[in-house]
Amino acid sequence: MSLRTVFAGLLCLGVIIALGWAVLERPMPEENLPERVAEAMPESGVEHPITAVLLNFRSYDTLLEIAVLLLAVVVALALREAQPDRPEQMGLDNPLLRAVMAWLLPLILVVAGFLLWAGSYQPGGAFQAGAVLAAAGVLLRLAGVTTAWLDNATLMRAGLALGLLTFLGIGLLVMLPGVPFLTYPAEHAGALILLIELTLTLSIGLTLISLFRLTPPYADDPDDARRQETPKP
Amino acid sequence: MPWLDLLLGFTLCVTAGLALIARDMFRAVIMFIVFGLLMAVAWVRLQAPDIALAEAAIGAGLTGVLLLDTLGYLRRPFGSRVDNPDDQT
Amino acid sequence: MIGLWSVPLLFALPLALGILSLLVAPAWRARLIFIGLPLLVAASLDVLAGLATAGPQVYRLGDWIAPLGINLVVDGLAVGMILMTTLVASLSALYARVYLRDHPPASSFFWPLLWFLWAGMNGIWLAEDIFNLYVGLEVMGLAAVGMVALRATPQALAAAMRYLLAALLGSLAYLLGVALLYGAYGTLSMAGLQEAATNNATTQVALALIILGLLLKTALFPLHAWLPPAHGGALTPVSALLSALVIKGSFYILMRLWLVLGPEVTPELTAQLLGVLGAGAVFFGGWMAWRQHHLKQLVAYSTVAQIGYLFLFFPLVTNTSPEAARLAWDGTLMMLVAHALAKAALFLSAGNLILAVGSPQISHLVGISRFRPMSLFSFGLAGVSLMGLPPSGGFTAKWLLLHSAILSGQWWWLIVLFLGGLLSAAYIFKVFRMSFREGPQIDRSVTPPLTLDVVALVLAASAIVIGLFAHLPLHWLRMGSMLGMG
Amino acid sequence: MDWNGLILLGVLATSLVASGVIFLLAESRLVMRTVVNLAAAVLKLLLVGWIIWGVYQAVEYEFRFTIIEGVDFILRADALGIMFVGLSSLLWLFTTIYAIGYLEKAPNRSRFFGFFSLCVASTVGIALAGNLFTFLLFYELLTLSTYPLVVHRGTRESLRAGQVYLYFTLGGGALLLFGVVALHVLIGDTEFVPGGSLAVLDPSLHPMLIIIFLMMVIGLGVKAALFPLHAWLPMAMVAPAPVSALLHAVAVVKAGAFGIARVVYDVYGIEFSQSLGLLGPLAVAASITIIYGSLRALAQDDLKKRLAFSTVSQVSYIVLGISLFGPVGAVGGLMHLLHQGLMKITLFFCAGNYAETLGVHKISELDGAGERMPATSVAFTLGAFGMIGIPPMAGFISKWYLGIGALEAQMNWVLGVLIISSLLNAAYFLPILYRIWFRKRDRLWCEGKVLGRFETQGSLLIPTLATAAFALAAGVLAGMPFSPLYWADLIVSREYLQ
Amino acid sequence: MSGAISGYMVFAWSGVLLFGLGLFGFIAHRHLLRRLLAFNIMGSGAFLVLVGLAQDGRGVDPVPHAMVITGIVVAVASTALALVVFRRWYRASGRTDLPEDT
Repeated sequence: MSLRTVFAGLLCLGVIIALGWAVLERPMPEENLPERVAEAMPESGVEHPITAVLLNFRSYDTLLEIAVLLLAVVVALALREAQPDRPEQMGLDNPLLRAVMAWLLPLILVVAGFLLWAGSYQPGGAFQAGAVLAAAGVLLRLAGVTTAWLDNATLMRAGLALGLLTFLGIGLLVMLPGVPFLTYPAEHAGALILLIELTLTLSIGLTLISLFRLTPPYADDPDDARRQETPKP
Repeated sequence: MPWLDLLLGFTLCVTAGLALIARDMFRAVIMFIVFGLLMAVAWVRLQAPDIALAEAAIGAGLTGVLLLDTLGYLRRPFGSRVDNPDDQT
Repeated sequence: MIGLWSVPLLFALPLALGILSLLVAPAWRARLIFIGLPLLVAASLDVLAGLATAGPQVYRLGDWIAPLGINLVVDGLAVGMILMTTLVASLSALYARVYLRDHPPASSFFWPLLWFLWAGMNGIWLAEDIFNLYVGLEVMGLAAVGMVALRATPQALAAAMRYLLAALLGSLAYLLGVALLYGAYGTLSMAGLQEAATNNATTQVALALIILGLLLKTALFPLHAWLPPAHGGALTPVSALLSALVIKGSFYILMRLWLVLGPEVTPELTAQLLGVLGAGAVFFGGWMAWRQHHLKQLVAYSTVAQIGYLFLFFPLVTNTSPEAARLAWDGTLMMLVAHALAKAALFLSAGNLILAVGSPQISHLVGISRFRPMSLFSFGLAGVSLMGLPPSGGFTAKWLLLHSAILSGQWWWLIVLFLGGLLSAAYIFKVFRMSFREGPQIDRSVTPPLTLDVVALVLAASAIVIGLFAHLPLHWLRMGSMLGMG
Repeated sequence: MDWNGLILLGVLATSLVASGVIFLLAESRLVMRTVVNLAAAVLKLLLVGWIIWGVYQAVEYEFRFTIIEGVDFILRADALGIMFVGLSSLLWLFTTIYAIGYLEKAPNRSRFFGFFSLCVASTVGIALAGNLFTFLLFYELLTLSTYPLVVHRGTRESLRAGQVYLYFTLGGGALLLFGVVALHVLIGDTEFVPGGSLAVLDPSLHPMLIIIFLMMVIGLGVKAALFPLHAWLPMAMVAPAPVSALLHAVAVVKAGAFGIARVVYDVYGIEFSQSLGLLGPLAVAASITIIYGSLRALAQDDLKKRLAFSTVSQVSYIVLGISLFGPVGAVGGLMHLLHQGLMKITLFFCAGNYAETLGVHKISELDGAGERMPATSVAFTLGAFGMIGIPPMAGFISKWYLGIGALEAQMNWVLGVLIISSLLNAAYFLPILYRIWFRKRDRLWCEGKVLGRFETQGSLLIPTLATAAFALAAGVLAGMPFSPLYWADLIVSREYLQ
Repeated sequence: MSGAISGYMVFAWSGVLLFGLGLFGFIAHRHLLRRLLAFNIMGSGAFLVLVGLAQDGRGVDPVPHAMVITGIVVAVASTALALVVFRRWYRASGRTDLPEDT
């Protein structure tokens, strides 16, 4: 047992005790936020309260959250450019997997679409749909399917940007009548949210795929990792 | 008493503990993925199916895949050097 | 509504530019500042004008009332921080445009990161919602980590990793505190919390978690270990941004929450403890700075030390007279702004000196005063403010803090301010001694582009000038402040 | 904003702007730099002359603006302040001329003259400061701007001296800051008003006021080189001669003494200080320094070091005069501020001339210098006579007034101090004069500078003679209007009649 | 406090334990992947506390649900970023932990 472990143990114990105390002594809130959400639902443009919170009441959080996702991609891109990878030789190249993929892929896309559309009245939404899209991308990579459009940096980046740009654009556009940022007019709220979700799904999916693809594929010998000129997009 | 929830909570803690103390890194990641899936069940019990979906897809699925992929990266031969053994603390 | 467009522009514009800079060719990334900077400056000034004419405002995003929706608070404090950010970040951006020309193309990713960082910071300054603050902290924190990693050298990667771990741990602790507060009071809005929060175990534990998380992010001694490698090892404009602005983000949240929860909830013991940690930071950071051989590490440790002064805020506002509290408020904010300007100037001029001699070692600066007087002059002006010597923002801040300490009868903080000033003089003059020494007469000096020197000088000069013209800025900063003063 | 306020800013700006311009000038722009330097010095002198005339006619000059709530930046020309301004700007002109000659072909001149002007700006600011805050501002600025001058040569020794200088002055500055803040807490913005403003405070605060006084006097005593805070001054003599001359004979040490005068007269008030029992200890401290400095001076062989210890001793005459309760002593002390400045700068110029022309730094090497450099030696002799206090030199008048003042204040022992110190002054100056005039030259001088028409370069000789003439005139013409005596009288009459 | 513990509260308590366990792992381990695992477990703990505590005695509350979804996405982004930096660090240094780590 190192000193560090002992310290960690004591800290952990202390935190658990303190938290336990806090949970035990917790006062009941007087504010009833769920009620407020329920009251405001008719104006939100969607029927599913969580989607309403995520994309209407607290859509600003979501906006920043997409920025966090993009940030991870930016760092990955930056580091790849700073330490170029060797030409990629990825995938298992298994014919069976390829065959399965050919069937699986459309199915996954359908599921993603359903999740997205369902989000407005039942569980589901952009994040879940985006994650499913990403799963498809990961499978493609594992199957070694070369997808030209996934390697086309310009297109890829445009796809990454689309969601946040649309979100921002709509948020600013709705201000024209003189209302604050992100105030969707009640009659168009549903459509606008769907549009945002659609683009977000695509962007989130692409973001997650990029995060997976942008990590270095090989553990090179550092002495060998000489700077290679990568063709600029 | 909500026995089912208690059991689930207990299992969650055990899997988390296993993920943290597993000697083998691979096993740790697998335990983590199991933990993520159990979390999804917990979210269902908390009547939060949206989170359950997100947790399964992103928390367990994507994070797990990323971790596994990185693990594979570590296991590939590292030039002429010997791979760092996982240090155990 | 005042600031209808300018308030959201403050974060929407940097976000948009961050994305756009990913889409354009690398060579064009830097040029986006010519669109971004004027607009952001205009938006900041518009917000200031709104504050000056109409007083503090609440901006309702989506036109929802908090706690259902997210509100932004446009009070003096927020506007002050926004203006500070605009000034420092704009100048750092101008510096970076020239500085990064000679760096590998990968460093052009500095630009998207800069914009995201900017958006995150403006988001934090404006936030009124404690969960929104969490997301803002993440935007700012991850962008900052990315910037540290940009160099991609092993040292930079290790520093970035260490920074990332600290930032993640800090934000999780904060998030858990938020979870407890929401569980206890059912609201995320600061205004709601101010009304509802009472003194009980849950609040105290939540407060402790939030404090610990934010201390880790602010790098208060003894949780500072991640800061020197991250700030000292990054690209020069990155160091300036991180030291001048980013660490202030978490401090700002702490300051706001402390005042929101109010004297009923915030324990005096914790306040004193925070002050003691601040004192520890002043001494330890100053001592370590003095011991450094590497110029930028010295400046980074100076940040560790200067953070300590900010934490004197807590003992000086908790259960003290309104007058002492007002002086502490003024002094802390003055210190914050003056440090932002001076530290950015110090890092940038240190970068210029390093460019000139081609070495980061302080011992290689022998005789540099002959070749690069202007870089050294900026370094000196910024140093004056850090030492708290007049006339400078640092001095005015110190004056106010001293005043507050005497008035509240907490004379022990005087010793901190006294010794802290002498320690900072010791490390600043360490650099000067070297630069005045007449060494071997070899002209090794490279002349860096003029822009670099000018930007550093402007920042340093503003650190001085802010001390002389502090009246109006402090007046604005007090507007709508939560100390209940006019 | 009236013009009378702006003119004060103008006086500050002449040297501030000059400093900025000089920093930006390239090292090689010799002519331009000289022009800027001299023009600024002359302009400043003209402005100061204008103000002196105005102050004489009781015109109010004031400039103020608010820095933070409750703290104003105030410049104000009163009789005391303008006296110090007059001295500094007059001597700045001469020293600038001297420095231009002295530093010919030396490296880093841009830096030197930039900081030099900044020093003068700070000194003027100290003199014109209308409250303690403004005073403190310029007092610290003076520390900062003199450091580069002390370490100017960049040798190990000068860097060491610079470090000691910083330790002392920054520590002292911090103490002063505490004192000032504490006063500020007690009574708000402490403007300088004749008669002081603290007498109204509750008697229970008196112990506190005594502690504050102590802190401030220690803080100011560092620059005034009061024993035992004087150690930096002899070390700082490694700086080039003009620096020693202006800064360490005039600006820096006088800033300390001037500050003590301000605190005693215009913050505490002379009568209130007396009633708190602060003046006696101050007089003792000054007396100890006077004797100690003279004794140490005796032991020095290095000419500049001897002058430095002489400064330690002589500056305390000013402090002594301030601490003598009664108008005559005050006149003596304030007058000495001018007298000592004129005399000491002459002596330092002479020391610089010997060093530059003959390469002589030690007193033991000065044998026969009078023959080789008669004009310089005459100036030196005048200065030395003044220091000893031989009538009708300026020093005599100071000491005379101090003596009468001591009797008036019933501190007869001070008379003894004056006599002993005069004897000591004679003991360390007369041997030098003897060597200069009556010993035969016994060695070869390494002739440092090419000869001009005179015994040395004109730019070195003229300022020396000019200041010597001023020093002589101050004594001989003491009865005329606008002489130091006259002006000190004016100050004291305004100070004591409140 | 009611005598019987609700199902929601069970998860809040589990969250407390998970946060503590995760914290232990985060500090005790040196291997960066393990620390990231621990970070994710801590995060899950915090989310459970958030939702469990908010719903205990008051029923389903969509706001914390949305917050947790946001939190999960932020966590995955942070993990991914950390992995990118980690891989580069590993490639450059051959180490799986940070230097000078005590």
